Amino acid sequence: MLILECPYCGVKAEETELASGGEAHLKRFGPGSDDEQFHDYLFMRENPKGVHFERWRHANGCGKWFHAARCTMTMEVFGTYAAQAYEPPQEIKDKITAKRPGWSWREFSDASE
Amino acid sequence: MSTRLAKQGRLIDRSKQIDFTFNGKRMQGYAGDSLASALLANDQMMMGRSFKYHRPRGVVASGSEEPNALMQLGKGDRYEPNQRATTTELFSGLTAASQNHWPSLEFDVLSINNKLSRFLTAGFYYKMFIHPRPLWKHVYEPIIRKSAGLGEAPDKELKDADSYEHFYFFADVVVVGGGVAGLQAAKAAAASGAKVLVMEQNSHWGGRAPVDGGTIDGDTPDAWIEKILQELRGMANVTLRDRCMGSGVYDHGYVLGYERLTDHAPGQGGPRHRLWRVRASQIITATGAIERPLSFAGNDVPGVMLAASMRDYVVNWGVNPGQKVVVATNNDDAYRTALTLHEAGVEVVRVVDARDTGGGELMEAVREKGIRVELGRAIARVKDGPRVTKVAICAQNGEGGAQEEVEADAVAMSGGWSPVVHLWSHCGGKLTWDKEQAFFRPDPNRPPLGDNGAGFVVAAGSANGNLGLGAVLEDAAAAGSQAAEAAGFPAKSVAASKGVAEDEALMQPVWLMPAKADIKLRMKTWLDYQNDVKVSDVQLAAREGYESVEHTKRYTTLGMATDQGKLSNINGLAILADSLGAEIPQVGTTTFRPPYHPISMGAIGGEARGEIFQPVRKTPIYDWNDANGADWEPVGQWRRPFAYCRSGESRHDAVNREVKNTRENLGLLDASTLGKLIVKGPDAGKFLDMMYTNMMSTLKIGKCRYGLMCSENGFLSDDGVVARIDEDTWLCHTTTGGAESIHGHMEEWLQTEWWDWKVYVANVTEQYAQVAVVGPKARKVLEKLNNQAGGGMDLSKEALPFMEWRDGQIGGFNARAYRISFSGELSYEIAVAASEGQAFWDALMEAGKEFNVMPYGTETLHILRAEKGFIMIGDETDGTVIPQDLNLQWALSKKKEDYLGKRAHLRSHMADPDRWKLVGLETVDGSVLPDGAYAKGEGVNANGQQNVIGRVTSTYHSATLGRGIAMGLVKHGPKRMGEVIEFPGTDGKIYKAKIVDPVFYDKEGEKQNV
Amino acid sequence: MSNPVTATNGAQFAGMATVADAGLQGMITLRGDLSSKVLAAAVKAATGAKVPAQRKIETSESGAAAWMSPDELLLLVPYEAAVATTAELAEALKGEHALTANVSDARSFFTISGEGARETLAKISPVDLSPEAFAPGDFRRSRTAQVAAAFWLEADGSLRLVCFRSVGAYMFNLLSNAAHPQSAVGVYQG
Amino acid sequence: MKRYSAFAVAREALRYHTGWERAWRSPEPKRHYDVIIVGAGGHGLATAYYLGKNYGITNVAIIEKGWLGGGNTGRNTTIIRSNYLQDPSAAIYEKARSLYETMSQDLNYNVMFSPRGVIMLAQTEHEIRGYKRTAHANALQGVQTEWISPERVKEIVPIINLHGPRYPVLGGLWQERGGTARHDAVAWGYARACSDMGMDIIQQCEVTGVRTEGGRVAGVETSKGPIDCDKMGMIVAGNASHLSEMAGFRLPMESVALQALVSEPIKPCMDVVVMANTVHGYMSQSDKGEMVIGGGTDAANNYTQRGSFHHIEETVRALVETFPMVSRLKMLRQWGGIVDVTGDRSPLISKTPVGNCFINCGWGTGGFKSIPGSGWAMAELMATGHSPLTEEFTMNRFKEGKFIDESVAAGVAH
Repeated sequence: MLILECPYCGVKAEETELASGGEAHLKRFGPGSDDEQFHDYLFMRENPKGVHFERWRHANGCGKWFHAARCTMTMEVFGTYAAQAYEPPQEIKDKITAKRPGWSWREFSDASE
Repeated sequence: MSTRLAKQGRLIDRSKQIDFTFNGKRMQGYAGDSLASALLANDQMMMGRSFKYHRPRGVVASGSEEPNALMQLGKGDRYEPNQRATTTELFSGLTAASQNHWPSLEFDVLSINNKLSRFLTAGFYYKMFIHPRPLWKHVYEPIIRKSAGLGEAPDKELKDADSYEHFYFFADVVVVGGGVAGLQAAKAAAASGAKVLVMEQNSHWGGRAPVDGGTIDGDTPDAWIEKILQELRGMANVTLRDRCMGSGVYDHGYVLGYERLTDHAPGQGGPRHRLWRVRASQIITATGAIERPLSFAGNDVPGVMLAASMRDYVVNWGVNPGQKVVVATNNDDAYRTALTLHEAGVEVVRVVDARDTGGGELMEAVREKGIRVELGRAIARVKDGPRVTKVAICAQNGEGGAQEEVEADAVAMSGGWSPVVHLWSHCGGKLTWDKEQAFFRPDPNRPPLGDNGAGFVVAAGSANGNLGLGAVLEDAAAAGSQAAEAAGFPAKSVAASKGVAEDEALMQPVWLMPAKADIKLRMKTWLDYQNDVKVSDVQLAAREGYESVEHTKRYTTLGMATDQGKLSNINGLAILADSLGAEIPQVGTTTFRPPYHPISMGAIGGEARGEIFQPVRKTPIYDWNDANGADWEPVGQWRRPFAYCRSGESRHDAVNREVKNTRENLGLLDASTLGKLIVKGPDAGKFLDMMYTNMMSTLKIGKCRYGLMCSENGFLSDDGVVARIDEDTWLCHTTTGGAESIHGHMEEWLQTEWWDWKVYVANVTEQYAQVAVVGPKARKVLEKLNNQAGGGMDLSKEALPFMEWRDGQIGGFNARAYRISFSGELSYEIAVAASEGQAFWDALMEAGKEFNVMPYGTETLHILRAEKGFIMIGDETDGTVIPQDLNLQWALSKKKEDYLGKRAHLRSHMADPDRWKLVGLETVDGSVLPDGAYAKGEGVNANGQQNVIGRVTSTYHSATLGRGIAMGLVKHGPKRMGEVIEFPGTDGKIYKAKIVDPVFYDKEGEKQNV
Repeated sequence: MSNPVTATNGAQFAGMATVADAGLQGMITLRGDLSSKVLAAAVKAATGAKVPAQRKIETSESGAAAWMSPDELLLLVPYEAAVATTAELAEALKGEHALTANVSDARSFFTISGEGARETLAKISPVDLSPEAFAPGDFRRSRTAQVAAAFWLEADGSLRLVCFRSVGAYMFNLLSNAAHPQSAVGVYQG
Repeated sequence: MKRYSAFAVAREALRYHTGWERAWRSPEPKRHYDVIIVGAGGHGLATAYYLGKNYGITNVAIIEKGWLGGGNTGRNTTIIRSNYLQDPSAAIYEKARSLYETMSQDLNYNVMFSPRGVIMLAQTEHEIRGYKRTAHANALQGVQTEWISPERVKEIVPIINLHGPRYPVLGGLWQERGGTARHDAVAWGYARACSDMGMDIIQQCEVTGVRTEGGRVAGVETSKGPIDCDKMGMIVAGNASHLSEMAGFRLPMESVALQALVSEPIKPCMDVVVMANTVHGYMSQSDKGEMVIGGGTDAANNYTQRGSFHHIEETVRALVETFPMVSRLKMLRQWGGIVDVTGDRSPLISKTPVGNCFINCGWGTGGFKSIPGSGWAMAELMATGHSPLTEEFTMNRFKEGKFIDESVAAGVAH
């Protein structure tokens, strides 16, 4: 049973207060996109063994969506941040780099590489 | 025989005698007894039968690791099978019965399996009963299943008489185990100011230190324990809980505590078990160690016990398990048992020490008492029977020849100790093999990792592999400080109490006694008592290629019994390693899974039973509905009346009555469950244009529009009427149960995709009671209410036309009236404050009397809409249906560049002209089509399945039309009007139906537009 | 016009804590920019309270303002005044991007009082309710058994809890069950 | 291979069972195989078995990172049923179920298939409609199922409480020929038969890379060295994303935890499998007497084989409500597995962008019951390039919007 800090409430909320919302930082493709783009947007999910960025909602709480950077092998949480972002904040990326040198996830990676 | 001693028994109160029964026999014990100690005091050594061979079994341990002494406890609604006698506190009126035998414990027919044991080896059933095939199903399997299980199942109608609850608690440091290590660790952690919770599974504190002796800070362990408990109780930051087992460690510092509140006093009131759900920053496992049996032939005969457990029975409960005892060991600790027995007046026939060099000062002390100690010797076999009678002794380093036989009625055995590493391991803590002491211990470099990526479990004391009293206390103090520091409390150095006990010589691993025991002995040498797994079984598994430890476990069932291998795992691993010519750590362990010790399902479920099993959502009119014949239908968490059944009326008749009355007179529907969302802001129109497939931004203030929602994947997800309230405010109705999900859906898009759009959404569903006033007399009843109140809003056709809404007063109630219709009748949906909902309903019922008003339920709602060909989300849709399938193209805005689902509809399968489309269906004979029936096509597909060309989505008897009507999705349906297609029923009949227009009633819509 | 009623109609249960229907309470949802001065003034005018900090409730003689999320407050006003106050708020916030809604009738409202109040709630909510962690003026939205709720602690040590009206009966049964007279845990009392 | 029989057991008993031979060989890998199957779980072993049995392809290696049958094959709740709604699902699950009926004889290994019957309870009007629809569909698909009344449910399941205050039992969908089997034995039986055909099962051998040449797989790099092949099948459930990336393509799939638990063993009290989807729980009694219990999946990506305890709580309280006597049983053990879930929660059995590489994954919570059907179809696809059973389960369906959605009838598919 995970605990994640809601960046809006500042509470360490346990999993039963939260709803999991899948992969973070998806780019929406609507009319005008080709079949491949639309397919990838809807179905092609990152499924990494290790660093993952995902969405959660503080459903039984403030109701806000936020992002978490988490390791799927150890459940370590590198940090949480507001959902209104196109990419993880540098501070979070640095934290991950410190703990998982050489990490990469989609277009994001250890900048020191 | 086993008897109560005149002296000893630190846990019992001899002034309080307690009566109980075992297998119907009346017996006596004392307050403080466990059921096991009380049975032993009554010379009841045999306490059960094993699982497979039904061999007689006695108690072998004194704690939760006990595999044999399992009882059926209690009666009626407090009955429970498989309770360990060793962890059951004796109480007055306790009734216990032994398990897994017929007709009696002493004489058990299935002990024939014991005679057949040569055939019934590990995995025999995988190799047998294969031919002929029918015999497996009809003969063999029924026999195997009949003989399965341990205790009798509770009665099929049993309703648990007890209640259960949960409790959330937060601590900086949780200490699991209230032995001297746990107490010492708690003290060290608490000194730093950390908030500490200590859990102890027993009703007494201190663990086994008081039995094992030695001194702590110069005091007896008992005295020291009393003192430190007092200290801890005096600290505001420390919570001590006894009868509370740390049952599992989970991710991110989650610990479960299983508190048994009334098991020792059933029926005293209050919850029976409380499941503590604790979030800890750090967890200290001070869970002690468990003694290992020795593997010799006949090591399962009643009277063979773990040496330290035998000592427990003498010291803690003043019970003497036998008169003449043989002690067998590979380590020094068992000598303590010899000394304890001797002191209690029991004859120690022999100490058989497998080590050639023997032990240290404890051995000398034993010899000084005149007890015969034999080195390099082993037990060759214990004579089979319901009780130990004879023990054969031989050289350890041989095959079991040249035996000397001695008379004895009990055997104390010690194969060394294994730290209890379960809680360390539950969440991924790794182990390391300690070669010297021959056990797995926690590897401090590989602890389970918490949310911050750092270790969150610290092992302490013997659970950490420190067996000597002095080392235990030092390790525990260090663990306490370490945990507090890791939890963010700079450690105050707390000096460990000084423990002094006898020096012990090294143990010597002995995995088989004698070392080269022949196959006949190995086939009588038990590893797993409860599941009847023997040394020969593990060797067979290895020989057959089941080499992985998990294969061996599963093939032999080693460690899969209710003790989860607490006694058998290491011994079995060692035999497996030996068979494979590998080292034990290479073989590894099986996975440790929670719970440490079985916990009640009741406790896991907690308070959620009966009335509060799940929330029932109630509308403001719920109680009235309930009192007026509502036949309830669960819709999500809501309950809605399916129909209002009058006394003696069937559901079917009630529905027909409601349908007709609503069409002819006046019906009321409690529509409060429909979701109501306010969407407001400068970008609200733009936003709703994305949410709905049709255009909402152009809706005029005061008007309503029916809207469709699709998921991004193109499927219909919800529908409802949207009303424009003012320049930047809309009110969106959702389906019942849609309020929360659509609210969430809107927030998701606003927060995560279009966060710069200025839109706020609020869910006001429950602010209102909403009543649909439906039927030709709808306007009349509302106008009557207004007349009675001396005025109110103008509800005329002109002032409030179809698909518009107005605020005002109706019958003196502040109300919002929507002129919308889901029935094809003249209809108003009126929203009033929920707190006034019942009063408004009452007023309508009263005023409606002269118009023959009747409430109607969801089934009538369904039929009325089906007669009109309106679709229903959840009936015509099922998550695979797109608007085009339902001929709803008109609701897909072509003007909008984008809306959720638009892109999805362009994919090839969604644009496929062969998709099944909505039509009406009329049976040729007027009967009702079966729900969910499929229309048969020509031939079969490549997998031999009948081809199908459509299916029924809704089907009803229409009281209005006096016949069956249905809607369905049919391949090329709209182009096949008038065709008759066939629906095979599951009743063997073929239903023939004609494809028709889905609007069955009032095709021109004259009735709603009056 | 009738007398409005609550979902649990004045129900009460006395066990290790006393659970009671707290009656009709005016409640207004306000969504907007919580840092806005206009909004602060409107809140003050409506409730007499200032805009609360994160996870706090500010109370005054006549009302209170509680922090629901970074862009939402729950305002407490007398029940009778809720409709008018909602309208006044809307008027005062006209130039702002804000939403006000009267939700007085959409809620059930309870008090949990007595020595066992904290423990009663701690049986059903995954929130640290120890005195060190939860003090008067603290406000928390969370889960209570299987439904959402918001609660806070009054200066007298009693708890106030708000949930949806439809689950008012469930909540009352749940709290009463948790307050069973023989179920004191003994960690936050005695 | 020495055949197993009661006679053989008796003969061996006389010599204290010292004469049994290994159930499967444990060879070192050869340099080249016609076919490499990655993953020695039930699906991988079954695929290999039918490649040999149906197509005579026996130069096959089955490569396993851990021990055979050690993934989801050995940690599921062993339910076998085929009462699915959609045609493609019903076809492959029914194929599997029918193969289970004769599996013990086919493999000469008693997998203890127990066709005791499976009931799916209907507890809402919506569920009634869903199951009646399934019953109609099944009748046309050649799957024997039946809609039964609450009274009949009670007859079949005496410990059930029909009149729960929240969700009374309104009937059920009954598949008399569904049931359970001994999960480990399925893997072991296939392994023994594969080994007997000369196939190499290589355990403790991790694939560390996939070598491709000209858009085709040439071989794999493993912890035991490089191995070449003409064709490759990836059948590794939750690890499929990881492996497919080595071959250079991606999968529409995520891996999440699914948990289960057992009670302590009690004497027989429930003779069938019961699934209650409204309250999210299902239960059967094993041949050992344990009540085997499962529920829904966790939501977040996870490779730890541990789930969140609140799912266990939800499942247990649902079962206590449905079977009140369960309240006084005890949970003996809980565990988790990693299940692979696709966009429509139906499997992928498909060709891939890499010509001679085939994928079989995404079984989610339905893996065990499908093992023989999945192996049969995958073998056909790999051997001939075409299988009617797999036709609808392609990777392309997500692009076309042609989903196979089983949640239509029942909230969850187990």
